[in-house]
Amino acid sequence: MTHNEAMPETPGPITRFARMLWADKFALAAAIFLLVVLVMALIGPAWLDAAAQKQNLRGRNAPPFQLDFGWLWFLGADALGRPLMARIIVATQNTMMVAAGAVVVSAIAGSMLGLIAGYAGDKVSQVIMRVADVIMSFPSLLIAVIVLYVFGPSVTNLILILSITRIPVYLRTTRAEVLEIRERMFVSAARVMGASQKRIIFRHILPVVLPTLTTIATLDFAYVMLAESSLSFLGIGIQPPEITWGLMIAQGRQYLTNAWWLSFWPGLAIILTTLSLNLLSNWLRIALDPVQRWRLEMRGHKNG
Amino acid sequence: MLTFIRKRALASLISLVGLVVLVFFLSRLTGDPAALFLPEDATEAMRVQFRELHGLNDPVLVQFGRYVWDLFHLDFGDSIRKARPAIDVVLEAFTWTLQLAIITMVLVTAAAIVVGSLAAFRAGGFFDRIASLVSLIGASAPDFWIAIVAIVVFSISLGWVPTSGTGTVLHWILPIAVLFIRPFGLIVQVVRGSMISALSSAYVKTARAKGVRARPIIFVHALRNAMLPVITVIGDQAASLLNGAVVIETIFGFPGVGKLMIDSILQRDFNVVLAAILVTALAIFLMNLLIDIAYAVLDPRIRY
Amino acid sequence: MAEHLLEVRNLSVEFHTAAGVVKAVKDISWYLDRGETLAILGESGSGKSVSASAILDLIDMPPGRITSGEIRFDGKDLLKLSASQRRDINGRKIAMIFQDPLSHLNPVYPVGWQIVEALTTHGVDRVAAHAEALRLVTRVGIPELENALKKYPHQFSGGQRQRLMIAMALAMKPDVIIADEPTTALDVTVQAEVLRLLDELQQETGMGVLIITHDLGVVAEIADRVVVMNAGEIVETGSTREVYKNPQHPYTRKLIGAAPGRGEMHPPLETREPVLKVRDLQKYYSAFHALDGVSFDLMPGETLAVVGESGSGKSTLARILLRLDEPSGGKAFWKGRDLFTLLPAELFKLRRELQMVFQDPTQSLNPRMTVYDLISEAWVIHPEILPRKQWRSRVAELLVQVGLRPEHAVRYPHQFSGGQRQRIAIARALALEPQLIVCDEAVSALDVSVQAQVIDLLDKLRKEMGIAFIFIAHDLPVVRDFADHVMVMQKGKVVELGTVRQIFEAPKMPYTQALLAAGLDPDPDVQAERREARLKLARAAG
Amino acid sequence: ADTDVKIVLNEEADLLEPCMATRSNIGRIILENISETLTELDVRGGKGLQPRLAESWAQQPDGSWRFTLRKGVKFSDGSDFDAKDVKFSFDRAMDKSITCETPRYFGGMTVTAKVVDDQTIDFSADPVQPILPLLISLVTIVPEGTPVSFIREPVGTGPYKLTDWTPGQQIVLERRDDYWGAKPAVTKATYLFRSDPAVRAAMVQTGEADIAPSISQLDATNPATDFSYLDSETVYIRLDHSMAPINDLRVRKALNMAIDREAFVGTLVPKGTLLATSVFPPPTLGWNKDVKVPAYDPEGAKKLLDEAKADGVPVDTKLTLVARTANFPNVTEIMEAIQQQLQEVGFNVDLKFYEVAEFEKLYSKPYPTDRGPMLVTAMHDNSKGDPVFSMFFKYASDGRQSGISDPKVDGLIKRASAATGDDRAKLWSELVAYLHDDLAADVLLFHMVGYSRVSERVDFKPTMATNSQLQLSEIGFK
Ligand SMILES: Nc1ncnc2c1ncn2[C@@H]1O[C@H](COP(=O)(O)OP(=O)(O)OP(=O)(O)O)[C@@H](O)[C@H]1O
Ligand SMILES: Nc1ncnc2c1ncn2[C@@H]1O[C@H](COP(=O)(O)OP(=O)(O)OP(=O)(O)O)[C@@H](O)[C@H]1O
Ligand SMILES: [Mg+2]
Ligand SMILES: [Mg+2]
Repeated sequence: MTHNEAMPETPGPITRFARMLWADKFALAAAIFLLVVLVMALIGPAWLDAAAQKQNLRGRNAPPFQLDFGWLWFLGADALGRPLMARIIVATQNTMMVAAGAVVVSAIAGSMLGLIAGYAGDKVSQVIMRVADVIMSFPSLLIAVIVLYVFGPSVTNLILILSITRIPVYLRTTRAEVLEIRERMFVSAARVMGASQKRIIFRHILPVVLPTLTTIATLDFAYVMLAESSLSFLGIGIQPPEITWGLMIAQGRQYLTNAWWLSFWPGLAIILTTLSLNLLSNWLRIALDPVQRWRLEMRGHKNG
Repeated sequence: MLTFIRKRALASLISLVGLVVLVFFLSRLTGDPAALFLPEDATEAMRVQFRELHGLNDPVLVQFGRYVWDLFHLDFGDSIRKARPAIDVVLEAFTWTLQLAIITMVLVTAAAIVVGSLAAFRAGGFFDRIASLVSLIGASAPDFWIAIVAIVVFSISLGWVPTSGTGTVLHWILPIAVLFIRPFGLIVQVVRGSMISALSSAYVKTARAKGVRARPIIFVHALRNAMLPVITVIGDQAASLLNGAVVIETIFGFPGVGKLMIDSILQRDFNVVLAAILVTALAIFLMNLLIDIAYAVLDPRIRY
Repeated sequence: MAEHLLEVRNLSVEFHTAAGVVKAVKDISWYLDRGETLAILGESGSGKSVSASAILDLIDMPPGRITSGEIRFDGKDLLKLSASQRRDINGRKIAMIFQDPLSHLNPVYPVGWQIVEALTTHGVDRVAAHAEALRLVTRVGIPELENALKKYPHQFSGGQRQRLMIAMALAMKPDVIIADEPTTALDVTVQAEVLRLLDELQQETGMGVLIITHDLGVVAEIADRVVVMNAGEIVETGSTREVYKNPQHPYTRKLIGAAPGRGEMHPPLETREPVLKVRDLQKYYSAFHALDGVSFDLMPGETLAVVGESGSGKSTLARILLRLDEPSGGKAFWKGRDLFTLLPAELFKLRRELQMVFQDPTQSLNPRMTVYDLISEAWVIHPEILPRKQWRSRVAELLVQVGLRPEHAVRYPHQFSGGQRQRIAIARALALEPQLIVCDEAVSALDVSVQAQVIDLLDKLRKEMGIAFIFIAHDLPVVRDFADHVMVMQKGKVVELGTVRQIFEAPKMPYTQALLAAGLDPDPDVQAERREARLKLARAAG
Repeated sequence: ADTDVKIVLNEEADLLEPCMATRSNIGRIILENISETLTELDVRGGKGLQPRLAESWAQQPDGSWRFTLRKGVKFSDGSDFDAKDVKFSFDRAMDKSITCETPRYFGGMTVTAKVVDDQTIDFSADPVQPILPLLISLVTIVPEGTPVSFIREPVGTGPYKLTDWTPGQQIVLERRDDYWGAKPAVTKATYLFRSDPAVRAAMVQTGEADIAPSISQLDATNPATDFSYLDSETVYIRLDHSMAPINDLRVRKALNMAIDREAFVGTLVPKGTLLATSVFPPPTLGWNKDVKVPAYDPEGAKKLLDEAKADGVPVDTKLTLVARTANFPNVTEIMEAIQQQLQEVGFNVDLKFYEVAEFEKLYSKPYPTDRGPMLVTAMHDNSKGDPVFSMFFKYASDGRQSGISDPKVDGLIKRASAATGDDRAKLWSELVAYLHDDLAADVLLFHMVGYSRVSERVDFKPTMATNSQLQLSEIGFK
């Protein structure tokens, strides 16, 4: 006999997730915002670079909320009279490249090493953890200076430096969770079935750790965006006239009490991006957890 | 447990040695202290003389040998800039940093756990939304914003606390308040996430069936199960405080190890850099050891 | 009309899932009086646990929803009380023994602490609570008392956990105790003790007992009245005797007809080369000997039932044979190869041949995988078993074979009842088409009709494909029907090993005899007689 | 007490070593407060070199200088001050086993001190030094017997003595009762250290400090407390004449004409900033008022470039505009603006920021061999009153930071250094004009302006010297 008909067809994952996203309006707004950011990152420099670089000393520190010069000046102008709106949009690309690069690299490297350290034997784990200790106590500025001198300045190196310093969090978090999860019965069950270590790690353990990692990663995004500018003064990575949000904030720092908008808008951009990422990751945590998923599935259906 | 600690201490010692070797050799790749210590128009003779005086003309291996030899006699060398034992300089600063880190982390931990747990208890509720929003904005805002705005509001306008410096209890309030914000935001999120899963476990049902009140259910039953990632992240944040809170130290004139480390790195005052790294590394290693012990204490299923 | 102690009126509960609304409980009504024992019998997944949870306000709402009904206790409708009022009732007035003790005990606190908490929550002071906790664990028969209170749940055997759960529920001497399958993991001797304990407390305090069980023997032993549920509805109620002797509903009839222990015992097998040889297996937990020299042989197609005292090392044996725990000593040979020295690659091949159904089904299913993923994982790992095209139909087929429905494939473990999860675990083990399945209390949570179906299935597989079983169970009638050989264990040692017939008809060792004597008969009359006899004996002794 | 002051500085002194007092973070605390010098340059009244521990000095016929010392001067440790201390102090400062800053001012000469009697000392220099008394104003006097290694507790003849140094927190000086000179008004000075300019300004506002030198222009919003002053720093772009296309005069002129210096003043650099025509600021000897700032003339610049191009000068070569991060306020914006202005007339300019150490490699000789044509933006400080402290380093063929090699320049420097009086001033002026007008040796930008905030209870007017010293005796109370 065939049971094919009897097994219900579930809607494809895309429609399911779309529905769940629709159910959480905060997450939806976050997703839309991030989409906009992504588009800006892709087309921003090509579109507005000229406007963002055009200096106009007479319009320096022009206050926001005026449309006299055009919409690009709506957020005000910086110390060289360049429109902040255009600059923020143009800076999106560099900012995202560095931040996403650093966060993704550190999160992946960190969690992989953490999984290994948590699951592998005592020796391997000991080595990995002690190396993490060393990284944790190595001041990032020193790493930066060393990399600068040994390899020279470049955006890749900037990403490298930023990610090295963040590896230990992911590593330690992952390992701690693995230590507990590997004792759970369903992991034993998978082992009995002959699941390879790889499968156990990625299919059974990682999904449980992942939400915590994304939570940390989203906040690291903000951290990296801000930290990046503090390295640019060493001459590493993004340098004026190239811009990032972090650099804009750093440049606006001295104007904080006189022309707050210089650092406020890029700061707001960072906050909103972080907030969106976090809302989205919180949403994802629920969407990926079958025990919690009803929170999203319910809302779409009836006013529960 | 004792064998674990013994093994761990040995491994940490090895990584400490590794750290010294690494920092010693790598830092020497980063340029000549003479150029930075001497005025820009110093004569060549002065430069040669300076290098001679500080043993910088010897082969690096000889320098290293000398350093290690001195280290065995608990001599960390002298600070080039300050002409006093590097370890004194570092310990002075580190005492401040340590106090600041401990006070801040204690406050952060207590507050973040309470707020995060309550947010998780009614996930998606009003308190959750507000708590998440506020903590996330705080955590992703540039720290100098918060610091400067705090000074403008609380010192200049209201006159409640001094702008900066050390001395009285009042002096500590602003730095701690500003330092509090980022770790708080991060830990709230991690607690929240971890608690959401813990609160939906079967043992929480058991507790409810026993008639246990909401507070012990959250803070006794669920929290301990949710603590593994939380203490890991607390450890990470504590480590970054132990490495020094540069912005806070700069703005509030707080004589901690962060600014000392940065200045020493930028001025290539290697002995101070090394001593500072050794001291903070020791503290961080110790903390990580405590955290690893805490894992096993918190969760009896974890074995080493 | 006098108020009943506890009364459920027209209760309906439904759950929201991705695939639609599941109506778990449909318009059920029953009552329980002081000093009375009411048994809820019924098909696995028929809503027994859910209705019990509703009484204690344990259903997560949402996704669950109580769509109608009242739960009256002490003259009040519980559903209308505030959360804090219900908390005061929970544990003190109404207590619950959960079906799945491992996940219901907090893994990070010592069990003693958890029992003490049940008391201190309701105002007992700490010292008194500790003394009481000690008394309670003594009464449920946990060994190594003082020490036991300091141990953590994972350091106990399945049956011991269940007894701890019982101790915890009894702590406040509640007016109503809801026992959800309280004896599934207990061997008959301990089961008898636990039932006696319930009985005694009932005499003492006049509490009402609501017992959810599928074991007709247990029902016959202690229940005054019976409610039979099927598919979320009550199909029959009546006094125990009435229902047993004169069942009205076809489902009830089927249930009673399916009671195990009446079939033919297996004839002795012809001797063949054993596939598994176990020699002098040892396992120590520090000074404690969980296994103390266990040896036996297992032939292909043979079912070796392992029965014995709770905590005697049965699960430990299973875990070691599957290389989930390392043995402290001894050897085991699978088809002549030493199991404990295999290299990882060889072990991987072997994994296919040896499977296990775990004692705690909830914990052994990854909560993030659907039933389909759980079952088909076997083929992801061992792709040679089945081409991908056939996975869906094979999953559906397996689900039907274990008494579930194909539409369950898209659900997640937490959306199932205890017995349903156990069946998922069985289906998963079968998916690998292994040559040996270690079933650790694999059918203990199933109602007799489903149990019979599953046992038939296993028996068929045994015959057709020569699968060998190590069948850990405490349910002697099931063992009698299914096993070829029986191994009786006590305190980590094998006390007796023989064919079913030898063990059941001519037990040699006193422990085995005691075990058989403690067995319960589904017939309430028979059980009443035995009880009478026991009482007389006790009176004569006292 | 009412006569105490608190001074908040931007960085803590690493040392309080008298022989390092020319370093601003040390000098501002100890120079003329704890450690005095024989002579002292008056910047406040423009009276030139004044006596301090020396009562008078005169050049001997052999070219050496004789100083007559003040009597009855005591060090704060109670010992008497005499010529032996002076000799000791000088020798100590020049000693090889201690890396003082002093030798840098005595480069290219050998100076020996000879004690004549307790109150008289001779300094002879080879070659003869016309400005030796000025150089001597940079030598601080310590008592004989002070260890020849860096010290942290200076003993001096000044009106104040060090009473407390809590590293990282504060340094306290208290007035001496046995000081030889007039009693200053301030009895006790507490130095605090904050690196953030906004915080320094705020501290004076809240009364946590009385004087905050070097606050940011942006924070200087209160005319009652905030003073601006020319601060002796000069910003300029050093050109590397050995590289094409910069070796072409037209190109250098074009560079100069392309920058709209006026536009910066009052925007990116504060009002009051002077446009520079030399690397040293106006009150310095030899400052040439006839040299005029090049007019902003982008069209002219373009034309010059076209001409040069027509002659085969590779004007399209990529020029690297180098700057040091955080070198002076608004450095990023200023450099970006300059880059744009240069690009507008057709230069191909890349902007690069470097950290100190890296920058130092490009700024000082030996220059990296693989460098391209570089425009190095730097800031130079000369508050010493004489161009000699600048010209050799910046322009002589073997000057350490020189971008040019011109025999006429070398000759002028040599002659001016040896000359005295009006002669000296004339020669310097000539050199300035030659460098600026004929060679277009570099792109001179600004003489910078600094801001200080001074509490209203204190009577103190910051000057050009405030960058390197802060004499407590100049502070009064209102
Ligand atoms: N969270 C949930 N979501 C969806 N369905 C659920 C959920 N919880 C329980 N169910 C369904 O409700 C029905 C009743 O479950 P319940 O646990 O009461 O069964 P039971 O009678 O106790 O069975 P057993 O004897 O196997 O324990 C089952 O069919 C189960 O699939
Ligand atoms: N991790 C552990 N640490 C200490 N003791 C343990 C541990 N695991 C099991 N034990 C002990 O080993 C004994 C055997 O446990 P096991 O689970 O094998 O019993 P069992 O025969 O399966 O009992 P049941 O029928 O109750 O499931 C028990 O007394 C238990 O307390
Ligand atoms: Mg159930
Ligand atoms: Mg067991």
